[in-house]
Amino acid sequence: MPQIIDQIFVLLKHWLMGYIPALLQPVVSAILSVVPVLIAFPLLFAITTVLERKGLGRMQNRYGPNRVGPFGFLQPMADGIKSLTKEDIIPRTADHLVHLLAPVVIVIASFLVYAVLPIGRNMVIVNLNAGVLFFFAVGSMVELSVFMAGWSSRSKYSLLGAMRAIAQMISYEIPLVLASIVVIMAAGSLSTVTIVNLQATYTGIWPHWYVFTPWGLTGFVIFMIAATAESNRCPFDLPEGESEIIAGYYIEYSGFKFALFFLGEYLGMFATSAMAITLFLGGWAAPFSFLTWIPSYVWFFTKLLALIAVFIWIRGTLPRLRMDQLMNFAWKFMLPLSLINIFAAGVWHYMPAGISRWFVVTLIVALACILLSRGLRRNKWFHVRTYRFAS
Amino acid sequence: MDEQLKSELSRQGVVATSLQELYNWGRKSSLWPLNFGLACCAIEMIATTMARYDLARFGAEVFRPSPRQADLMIVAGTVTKKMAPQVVRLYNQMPEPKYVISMGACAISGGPFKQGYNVLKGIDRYIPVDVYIPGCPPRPEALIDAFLLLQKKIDEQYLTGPNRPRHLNADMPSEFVVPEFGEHDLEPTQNRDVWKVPLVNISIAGKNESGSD
Amino acid sequence: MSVLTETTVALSSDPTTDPNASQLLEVSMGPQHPSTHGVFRMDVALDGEQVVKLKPVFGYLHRNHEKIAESQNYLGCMPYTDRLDYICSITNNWAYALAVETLAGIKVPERAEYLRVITGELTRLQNHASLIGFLMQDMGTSGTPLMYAFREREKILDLFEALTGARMMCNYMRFGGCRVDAPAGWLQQTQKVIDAFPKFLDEFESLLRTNEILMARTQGVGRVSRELAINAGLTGPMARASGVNYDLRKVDSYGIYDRFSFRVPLGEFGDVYDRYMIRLLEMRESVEILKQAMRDIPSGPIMDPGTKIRGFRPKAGEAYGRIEAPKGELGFYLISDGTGNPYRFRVRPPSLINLTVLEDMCLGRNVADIVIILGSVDIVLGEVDR
Amino acid sequence: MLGQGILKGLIETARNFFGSYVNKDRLTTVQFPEERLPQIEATRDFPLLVYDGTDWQQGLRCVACLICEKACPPQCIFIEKSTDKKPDATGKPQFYPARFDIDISVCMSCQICVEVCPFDAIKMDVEFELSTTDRFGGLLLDKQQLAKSNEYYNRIHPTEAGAVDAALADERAKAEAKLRQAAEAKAAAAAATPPPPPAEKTVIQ
Amino acid sequence: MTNHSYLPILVLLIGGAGFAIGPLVLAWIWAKKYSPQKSGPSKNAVYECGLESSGDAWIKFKPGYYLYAIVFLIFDVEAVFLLPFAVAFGGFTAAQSIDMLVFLLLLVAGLVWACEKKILSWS
Amino acid sequence: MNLEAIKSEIEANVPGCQLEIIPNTSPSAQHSLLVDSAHALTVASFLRDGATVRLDYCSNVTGIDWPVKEVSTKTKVKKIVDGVEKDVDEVVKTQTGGYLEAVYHLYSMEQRQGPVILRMRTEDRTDRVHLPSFTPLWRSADFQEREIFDLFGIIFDGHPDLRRLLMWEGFVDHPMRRDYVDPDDYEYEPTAHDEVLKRAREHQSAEGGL
Repeated sequence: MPQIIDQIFVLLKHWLMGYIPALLQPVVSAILSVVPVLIAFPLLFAITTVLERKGLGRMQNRYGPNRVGPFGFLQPMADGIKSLTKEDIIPRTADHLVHLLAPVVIVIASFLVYAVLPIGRNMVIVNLNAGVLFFFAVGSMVELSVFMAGWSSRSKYSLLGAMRAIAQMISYEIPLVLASIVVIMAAGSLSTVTIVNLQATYTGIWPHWYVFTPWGLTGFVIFMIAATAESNRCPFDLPEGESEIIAGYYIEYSGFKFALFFLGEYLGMFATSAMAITLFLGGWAAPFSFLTWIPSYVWFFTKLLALIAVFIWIRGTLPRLRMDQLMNFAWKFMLPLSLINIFAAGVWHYMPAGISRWFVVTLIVALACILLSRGLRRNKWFHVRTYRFAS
Repeated sequence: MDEQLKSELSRQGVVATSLQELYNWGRKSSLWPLNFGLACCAIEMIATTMARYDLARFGAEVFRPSPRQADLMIVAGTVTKKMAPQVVRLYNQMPEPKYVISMGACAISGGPFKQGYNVLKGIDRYIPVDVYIPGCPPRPEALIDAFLLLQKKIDEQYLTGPNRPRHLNADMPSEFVVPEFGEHDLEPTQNRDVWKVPLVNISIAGKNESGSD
Repeated sequence: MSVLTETTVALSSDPTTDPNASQLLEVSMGPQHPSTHGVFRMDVALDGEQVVKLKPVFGYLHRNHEKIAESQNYLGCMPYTDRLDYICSITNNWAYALAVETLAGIKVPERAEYLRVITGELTRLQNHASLIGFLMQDMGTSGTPLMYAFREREKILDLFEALTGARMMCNYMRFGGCRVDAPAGWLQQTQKVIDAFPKFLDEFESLLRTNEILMARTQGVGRVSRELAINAGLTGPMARASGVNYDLRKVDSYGIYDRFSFRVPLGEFGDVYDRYMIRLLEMRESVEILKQAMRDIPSGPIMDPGTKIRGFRPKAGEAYGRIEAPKGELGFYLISDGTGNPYRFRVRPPSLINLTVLEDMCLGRNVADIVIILGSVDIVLGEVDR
Repeated sequence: MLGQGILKGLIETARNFFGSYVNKDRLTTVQFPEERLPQIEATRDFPLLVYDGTDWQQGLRCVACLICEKACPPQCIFIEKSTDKKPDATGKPQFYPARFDIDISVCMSCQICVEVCPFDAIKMDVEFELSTTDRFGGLLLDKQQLAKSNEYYNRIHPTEAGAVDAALADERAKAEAKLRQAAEAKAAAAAATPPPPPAEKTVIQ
Repeated sequence: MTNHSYLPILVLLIGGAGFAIGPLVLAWIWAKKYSPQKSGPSKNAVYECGLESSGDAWIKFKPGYYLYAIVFLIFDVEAVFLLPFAVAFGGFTAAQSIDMLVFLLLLVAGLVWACEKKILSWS
Repeated sequence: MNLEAIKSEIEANVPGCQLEIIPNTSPSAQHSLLVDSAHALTVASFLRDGATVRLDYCSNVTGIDWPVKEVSTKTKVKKIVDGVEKDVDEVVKTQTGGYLEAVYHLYSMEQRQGPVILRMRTEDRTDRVHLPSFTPLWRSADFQEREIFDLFGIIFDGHPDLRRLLMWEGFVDHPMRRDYVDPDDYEYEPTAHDEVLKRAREHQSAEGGL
């Protein structure tokens, strides 16, 4: 029975496909696998915006939206209607075509990456054998659209935002890719499905998630930090840094175009989180072998929501970094650390299983962390000060 | 034939009303204010969004710093003559539909500073204001009250017909004259299309000559 | 004149001669900008993100305070002072009352002095708390520290409302005392708030004091040397962060401040972090003062019986009275010509004069820095432009 | 260690997040308009005119002395003094305001009018829900809108109103005593000489 | 892999585009039918904190930003080279892995060089 | 260190300067020192750097407008009228004011003393009145002098950046002068009296009456 529930969507699709003429089968099959994604993730976007506002509210000792609809859950709908009926302003001097294309591109790019993300057992739109590569390749289109938006608006603040965005996003692209290489080394495949399948096995009750190795943990942390930066979330929200450059690259966007940017951003956040889950947290696999009766997609979305909660939590706490610190952090900490992490993963591979390789690899990674963080602090004052009092 | 047409019409009417309701509901439930404070009242405006009063409950905590994404301009504080062109320009740059709450005595009429040489006697000289909140500064509750009043006002607007609001009517302006700095005062000193002073008031004051002594 | 050397920024190449050099982006920050604390404006020229030119532009909230005061009587000026630095109205009242008292030689009764100290220090607490919240907001936190600060501020505002009737514009002090005595139970309520306040400070410190991002953002940013601080007339936490030991509560001992034991924290580097920390430490000292004042407050009258409120006409002459407002030295310079209205009413606004060094602090830094530097100066536009 | 301070901050926000479900101190929102904070007694918003008794026109304490109009810093009070006199609560004939307007779009709630009023006629109201869409009609309060009964005043500022009532009663008692004395004296005088025709002004109703 | 395994991606592309363009079209229809667009000189001017914008935003921007792009290009290409290596890593001999380590070291050398050249220090 | 001592010290160190102590009769007894504008800068720099005074901190800079005020005093004078000596009432009209003033409040942070109040007076009240700027000595005077330039119209020579501070560029008047006439915007004054009523009336008649 659990298997049937687990595979209910797959079975449903197969059953439907039986009624479709063979000629149309590929197309209908494609549509049938795409449509759920097109429904589920925008829906998740809507729910997340409410949850984020409510969660932030709770962190700040208040309720958050609770009037619009039951418990405020119709808030995104109201926002949507309002955006839809809002006047659309394009600055006179702007590049009209690029200005129009930018939000479209960001949404398309954000949706495309879901093609390779396994949402549950046997539930992936397409199992590419270069899935991870596809993910990163398509994912970088987001940067393009952000730059298009900032540049085409021809406002000074949006230009600054675009410049910040492009510098930031390309800098964090590299640690993002390098952090995932360790997993690929261990799995020996670029296919996301294979990677998850490898992790969905158990020793006793414990799963084989890559996050439970020293290099996996390091890789996961690097990946998550880079993912935060890629999706322009706090504390890396410089491109839209409200207190500095007002609204950054989308300063001139109104109406639904602005909503599309929001949608694209959140979809990007979900996608990178989903990728982190796929690579390090066992994808749709249950955390303990005795919990496998819970459907795989439930696990996937649980993990996804948990990661989003962390994003929100961080947003509720931290101040923003400055541009130079951000770049230094990327190039002088994250990048070397991820290179060392690849080396550590190699060492792990060649050492015999046992406590000794745990010790050695942990040592390598920890040492690298400490040395690199020291390097970051080197020419700064950066200390908790004590103060004197006038007599 | 007649019956048919009638039912057809009423059906369309139902559709139109529910569309209007949905439209009004969407607009009133998602009023994003412009992140824009001028003076004292701005602090109370901030206090309204803070934990004790929590404007977010109405879905209005999304203070957008850019006018392009804002629906509501809360003119919170004294509008000086040096600032007035900027306020009007910001209002102009907001997309329709847009609303203005004039918060506090200064924004309504210049308030205690109205006799100052650099103080504009009310922002409604240049832009149309939807709701006025008296007070110096108004309590946060008063702002929420005004917010509810604005929601009520939006809820009562028609989607079509001659009574439809300004933003749905192609003949009504959506941007207003931005005053310019003159040698002594702003030029023009008020927008006569927006600001219609009742004639009676100065003549009332005229009666007072003997009494004021 | 060594302190006057302006900070110059070394451009990588001279944009006027080098055709390959990058062009400067001339941006105006403000008057409507999320972090200019009102309607302040800075005309900024940017090379990339580096600030190579910065000119502050004032006057967007110039409400003709001084001119209006000339046509008001001495009592009528009092509510206007509330609106100078609209976050701390009570200290403004105090400074003005002190100036008039100096001008007319009025003595203030004991209990009124204590009430002044209590309300004044509460004002300092709520000002510093909200300033730190705003500073964090400028630094990009999504409201949490500001919310916590305002949570505490509301408690203090409740006290103000119970005492004076208004949350922000208290209009509490009169020359020769205070307007009303504390109502029944007010002192107990205040004691509760004071006792709970250190808990909030602890929470605040654990939220952000040792935060690495905060330290990296603020340390070494916006430095002001001790000499420049004195020469540019910086006062308040701004000056003390630069190591200038100048606290009017100690220097002038106005009111009854010589009765309390408290310390004046001094910074060493004069950067944003120091200013932030000095304010945190000052809040702890304020709590100490409040505890002592609550312990010692006597009963008695709250108004000098010899002072007329209506038809108050001081003798011709002039007086300069100043106090240590939360933002620095707030002074009132009054000239009386013997009539019921002040002949000249001048406010010495700490915020405006603390901004003198803005340009020195900001040149060569980048956009993100100037926002927090401005935040750390703690300006209120009502006072800057008046 | 890098990240220690960040973790501390994260723990603090988490504490507040979870605390908001159990601790009232960590969820300080008062859900206006359904929930309201208890009225603070000293609260002031805009002025009101106190009247004694039930008829607002009869009982107004204001005698149109114009002191508040003069003292009002932003000059938002407008009074037109009556030409005739009406007896006040103590029966003494007084001028009354033929017109008493307060422009609350200018008023800055400074309470100076209250302080200077020698007749305890003008006091501060606590009503703040005055937002309106009508700028010229809604914000200029006239005599009728401003007049509030002494009971209402006692309800919103009990302590202050109690003191005022006591003082007024005292004054009234004194006035009555004086009146009685005068009446007695008059009676004594009347016993001696025939009464003169009553003056027009002393006729009560 | 058959050809039509890329078909779902195409469908997703169309679907995504529809998701983006659909509402925009809807909004356009709404604007046509009910809420007329009203453009104007002040409304369609570039926003700059409420002031009239002076000067152009499309200027010769600071080259520092582009340097990052170039460095990125180098590293990204190398990172792409690392991907096939990573896939094949399970079957590598120690000697091959050491070759790869040399490649990694080259990357590190490049990074160190860029650091030394101060390309990566933001001004 | 009282004002007399400072005065004599200055006179000893700055030759040729004309100083005058302006007494303050109010209970505050903050007397001030009137400096002639020709020597003001030297005096000020002595006050800042002189070892005994060290007024390193300039707190407040104020402009004051003193328009011409006629005070007529009646005195009885013996005069020979028609050859006879008589007591005649003579009205002596003394003019005071007619100048703008800049006042500096100086303190010493080092020696914790003050205030020492310096005053400077302009020649007249025209649009082009000059005073030396103290901004090169005390940076804190920077914005305050600009403000005085803006609102009172005193031109401070030697100020590095003398522009309007509060009013916009292109504004022609100096609004803090006592004879400034503010712009006519008295359209709606429902509670006007006194001065405001007069202005509203004037506006009404200018509009052609309502």
